[in-house]
Amino acid sequence: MLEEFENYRVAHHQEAKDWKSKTGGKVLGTLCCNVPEEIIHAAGMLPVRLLGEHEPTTEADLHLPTNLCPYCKSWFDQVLKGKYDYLDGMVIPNVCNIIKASYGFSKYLFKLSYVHFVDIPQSISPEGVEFFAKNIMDFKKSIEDFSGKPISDKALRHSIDVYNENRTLLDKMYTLRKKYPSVLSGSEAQSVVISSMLMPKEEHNRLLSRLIKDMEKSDKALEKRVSLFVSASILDDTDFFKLIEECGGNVVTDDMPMGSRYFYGLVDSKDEPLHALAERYLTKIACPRKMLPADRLAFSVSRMEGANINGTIIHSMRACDPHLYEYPLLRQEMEKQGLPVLFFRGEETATEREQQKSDIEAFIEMLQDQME
Amino acid sequence: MVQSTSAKKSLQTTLEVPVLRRKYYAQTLDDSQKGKKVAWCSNNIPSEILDAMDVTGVFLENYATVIASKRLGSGFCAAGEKVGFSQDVCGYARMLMGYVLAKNDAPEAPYGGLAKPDFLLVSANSCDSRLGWFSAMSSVLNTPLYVYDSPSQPDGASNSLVVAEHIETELRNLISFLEKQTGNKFNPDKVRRRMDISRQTSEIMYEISQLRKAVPSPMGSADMFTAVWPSMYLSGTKECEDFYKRLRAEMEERIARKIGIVPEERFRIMWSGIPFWYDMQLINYVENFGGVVALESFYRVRERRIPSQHDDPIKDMALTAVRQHGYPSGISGSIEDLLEAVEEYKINGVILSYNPSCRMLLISQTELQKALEDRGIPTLGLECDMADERTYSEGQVKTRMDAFVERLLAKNS
Amino acid sequence: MLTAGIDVGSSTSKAVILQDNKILSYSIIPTSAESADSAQRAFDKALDKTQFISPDDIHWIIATGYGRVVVTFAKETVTELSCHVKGANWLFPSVRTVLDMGGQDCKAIKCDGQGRLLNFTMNDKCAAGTGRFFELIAKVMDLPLSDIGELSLETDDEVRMSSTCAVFGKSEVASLMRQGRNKSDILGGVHTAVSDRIVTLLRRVGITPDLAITGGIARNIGIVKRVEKRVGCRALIPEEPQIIGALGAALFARDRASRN
Amino acid sequence: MLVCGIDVGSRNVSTTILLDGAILSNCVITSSEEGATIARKVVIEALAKTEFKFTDIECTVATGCGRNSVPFANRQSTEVVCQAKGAFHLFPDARIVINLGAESSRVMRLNSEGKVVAFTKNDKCAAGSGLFLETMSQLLAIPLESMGELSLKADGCEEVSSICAVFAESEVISHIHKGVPKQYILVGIHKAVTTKIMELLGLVGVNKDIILTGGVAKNQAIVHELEQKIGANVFVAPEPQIVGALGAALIAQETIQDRGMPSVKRL
Repeated sequence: MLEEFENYRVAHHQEAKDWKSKTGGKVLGTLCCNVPEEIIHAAGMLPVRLLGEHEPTTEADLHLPTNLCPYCKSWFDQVLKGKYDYLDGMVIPNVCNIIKASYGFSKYLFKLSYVHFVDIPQSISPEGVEFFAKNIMDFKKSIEDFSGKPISDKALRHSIDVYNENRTLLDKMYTLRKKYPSVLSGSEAQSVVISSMLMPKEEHNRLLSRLIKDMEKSDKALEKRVSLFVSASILDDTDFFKLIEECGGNVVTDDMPMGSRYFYGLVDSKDEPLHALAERYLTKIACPRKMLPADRLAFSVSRMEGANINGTIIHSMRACDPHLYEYPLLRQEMEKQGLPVLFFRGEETATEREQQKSDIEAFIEMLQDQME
Repeated sequence: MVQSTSAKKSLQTTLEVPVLRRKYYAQTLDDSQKGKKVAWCSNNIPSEILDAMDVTGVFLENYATVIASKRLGSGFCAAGEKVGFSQDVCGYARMLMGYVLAKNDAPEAPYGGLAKPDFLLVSANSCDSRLGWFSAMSSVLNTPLYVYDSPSQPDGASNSLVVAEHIETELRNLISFLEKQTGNKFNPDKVRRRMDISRQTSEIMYEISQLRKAVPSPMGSADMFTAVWPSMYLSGTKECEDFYKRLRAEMEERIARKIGIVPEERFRIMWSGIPFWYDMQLINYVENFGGVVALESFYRVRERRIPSQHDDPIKDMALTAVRQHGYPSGISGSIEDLLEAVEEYKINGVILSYNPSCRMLLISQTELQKALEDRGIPTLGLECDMADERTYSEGQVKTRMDAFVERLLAKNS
Repeated sequence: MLTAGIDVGSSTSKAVILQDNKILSYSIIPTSAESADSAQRAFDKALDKTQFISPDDIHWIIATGYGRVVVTFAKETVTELSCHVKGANWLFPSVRTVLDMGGQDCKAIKCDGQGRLLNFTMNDKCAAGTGRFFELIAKVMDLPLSDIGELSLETDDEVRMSSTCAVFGKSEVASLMRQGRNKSDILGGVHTAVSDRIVTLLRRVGITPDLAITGGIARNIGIVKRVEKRVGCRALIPEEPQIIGALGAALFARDRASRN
Repeated sequence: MLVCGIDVGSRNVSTTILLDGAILSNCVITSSEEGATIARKVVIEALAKTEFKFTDIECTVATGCGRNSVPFANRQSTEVVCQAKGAFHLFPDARIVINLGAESSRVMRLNSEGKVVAFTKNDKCAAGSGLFLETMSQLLAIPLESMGELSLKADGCEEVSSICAVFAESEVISHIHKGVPKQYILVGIHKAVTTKIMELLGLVGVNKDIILTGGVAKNQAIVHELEQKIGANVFVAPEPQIVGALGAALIAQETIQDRGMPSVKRL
């Protein structure tokens, strides 16, 4: 069951190519969880999230300076090397300085027939929602021009339903594993979430419903491992969570763009679709670029409810501005909650895991020692 | 102890700026004592509105450059890093967080420190870091924060009418926020008066920009990095306008009499990015070889301000904001812009600062450098933080500068 | 006409004595903490080797390298970047790109047919991929510096280095040793990591053949082979790669002297 | 009951043998040999001074970055826990333990029972580690052991501001060129290192009752600078290099007491 998600995640380049040849549809690359994917879905295209690959970059270094977000450099490198040649276009949201700038770079350096920029307001307010709704309308128009077909209201409402179903299911999976961590490990859950960003949603919903049924039936044995909360900027594969598991811990819930931030909060299906999308994508995604620290911290605490957490690991990608400013505050807040904190500044290299391992081991040993 | 780090200036008018600046900071402290509300602001918060609301604005990025130029940056940065602000984050932000959090272990703050803020105002239009920085600061100080959202979008990605509308709304919200905080009523006439002066000043700034094309250079970056200060922080005042009138006059005189920065101008350099505030004499360094840093990527005024179109000054302000935010517009726009400047200002070589803590500017530098080299324009990349002098190695930087000059001279010979 | 070039680098000081178009003698000595003194000693040693030339016979002296400003007996200074291409291009007139790795920096330099500096890039603010890095590694592995390049090629199971810091790289190597990893495998990893950085530098400046490698690193066959493979062209290696900077300085001195 | 703790660090391997809870013997060896070989060697050397032999040891716990390479260890424990345990044993009032090793610096905060509640470690750059001091010692041609003392005698300071350890070298060289007295530079070096340590302390929270362990703790200038910056006394463990091994030995003893039998695997 789980292998189906995992296999898809690992072979995502090939899977996307297969989807294309099977359906004749277009594949659009997206970044971060702020792109209203329903628009792409409603136009019959497949949105796929760009992932880093933890290999040394070579081509990107000729165009970008050294001290930049390694995740961005990695997908950039892959595009330049042709690994993303199957993309018909990209949709780039305004989520940080680097991704915003990558819009210009994508138009300048990549051979893509379609690149669209979705601006996102920096303050969560009714005015922000109004502005964002207008941007989404522009986005919809632009997709319609690209595909040559209008997106009907019905199609959009249907896509919203499909996405809401996926969100509901993922949320259910999280609730179950928070309560009974032994039924699904952190890395397994992450594999499911990441594959949702790559797979056609209907297919993902089908597999996920089955997984949840299995989870409900499975043996809810008491978890003996140290339970951790992870707050991260970008963790685009499951290696880090696996490392934690190797060291005797388990991630039972998280706050990260490639985790719970992807599916948290539904789109109001009764509302006018564009406004409803704006409302959900602006106000429900707890991204530090637009949400103030107090609200972010409240969100993190709410994510931990119902889980018996022993400690927190904060993982920020190197040079990731939104998260690095927040880290000292988040650390303080977690410690106030009685949760010890371990912090990493990630490099997105395959080899850094070795160094991280010794810290994670120490952290888990420390938590076990406290629990005794 | 602290040796002078400021650049050697060539123009008399520029020398007025340190006096103006000192006066301004003394004024903010005085205002605060008298009970005027103090706002700590990021750049891009319109001072015309602050003035109309009788609010004293203190601009933190500017204060950061003051700290850095006194070589106190590393001390305050260390205080910020101590609570966990990574060396990756903006040098200005780390310093000011350090200033806020430091107890007795930080250096003495310049100008007797800053007036205590009643609230914070941030505009993060072109730089997300500001939002992270100000919201962290607002948490630490437990002070209200208003986020003025004024989007800037790359390369025609935007619907400028929609953006202007949004900015207008945001400006009105800013005003209501200030009304609530201060209890003062907004006075549109006051804003209009200041905007008129601002507009006239920017006309003069535009002319100054044009005058800088003259050979030999009538004013280099050593002066401009200082001379730009009034336009950023005294915008819309008579004092500011008069300053630039005097500056323009001095430049015109220098042009008429063919007085350059160096006796015999051999080559002209452009500085791309933020300078290294703790060693501004680096800008003068090329003068030893008959060169002059004649232009910087930042403060070239590309066009006149659009004339007043509405009775409502806020509408005008929003429209101006959309126009201004158009620069630089994505990578291809930046390249065009740079090449155009090189041409117009007869630039022989470009120094690009690779500022590791300012990703917003950093990200384009490699591609800009490549584009310049592809067109045969010599470049030099220097990787140093703008504020944190710990990233600076004088010997290394000077060797690279020397080699760059050798290259330029070999090319011209 | 007799001219001299003095190159005061961070780890070695070099002197070259040139008679018109011929190298008369040269010297290489370690740079001590007192580098003015090192410059003098390098110069003296080169003079001694000629057996008949006294300092007064030298028409023009140019100093280069990291410590160039402390060479009080030099008439003027030129940066090592200009000197390296000058020297390399004189030795191999076909050279258009020079890779030089010194103690604390690594540079990729481009020149024209006359050996004039056209463009250059240098390593970022990090010492990984410098000569110093290799010294540290050789020391921790208890191997002569001259052996590590050769050894690095005798591996088919390279380790992957994770540290980007020269000093930490050293301790990473120490811990790999303690884990009992084969020395060649470790060295293979180290050399590959450094070669990757070098190739990026070269590609940033643009590689125009022919390529010459100068500085101590040119003696490291492990780096030379890997760089050649990655950039796809053969590298020209001077017989005495460490004196190219000093040679270039002496050539500049000759040019200046004949002009005056 | 005879138990053994071994700390296989990046530079030194140290051991502590406890006999019925009291320290019987210690030994520290500097070597780059393989962990397995050197671990046995250090224990045998420590035992040579006593009447016991290798096989008398009932339980061995290994710590340090090479802890997994000790084949005869009954279990492993991380440096964080062992350093804290060792320090708490020596100073029952300890609340902050600063461990300054060759390649990494750690700061641990303990609760009143001696359990670690928070810890942090230096980042991926070498400034602020023992390696940095070592590099500087070579550069200035001043033995590592006398750096602290010389620095304390200085009546001036020359800042060393570079963040990168290797580039700090060139900064130091240029100070030397300018004729700055070496002891002034030493003061600057020590200030630079302690500034880094203070950053770590800032994250964990500075308390009183601070214990210093690890080889660098022998450097009096570091201790002095730290006391100046913290504004409180800092206590140095009597033999700072064996604190980790002592902690490991204490865990070995607890293991036997708790379970009656040494357990083979951790977790």
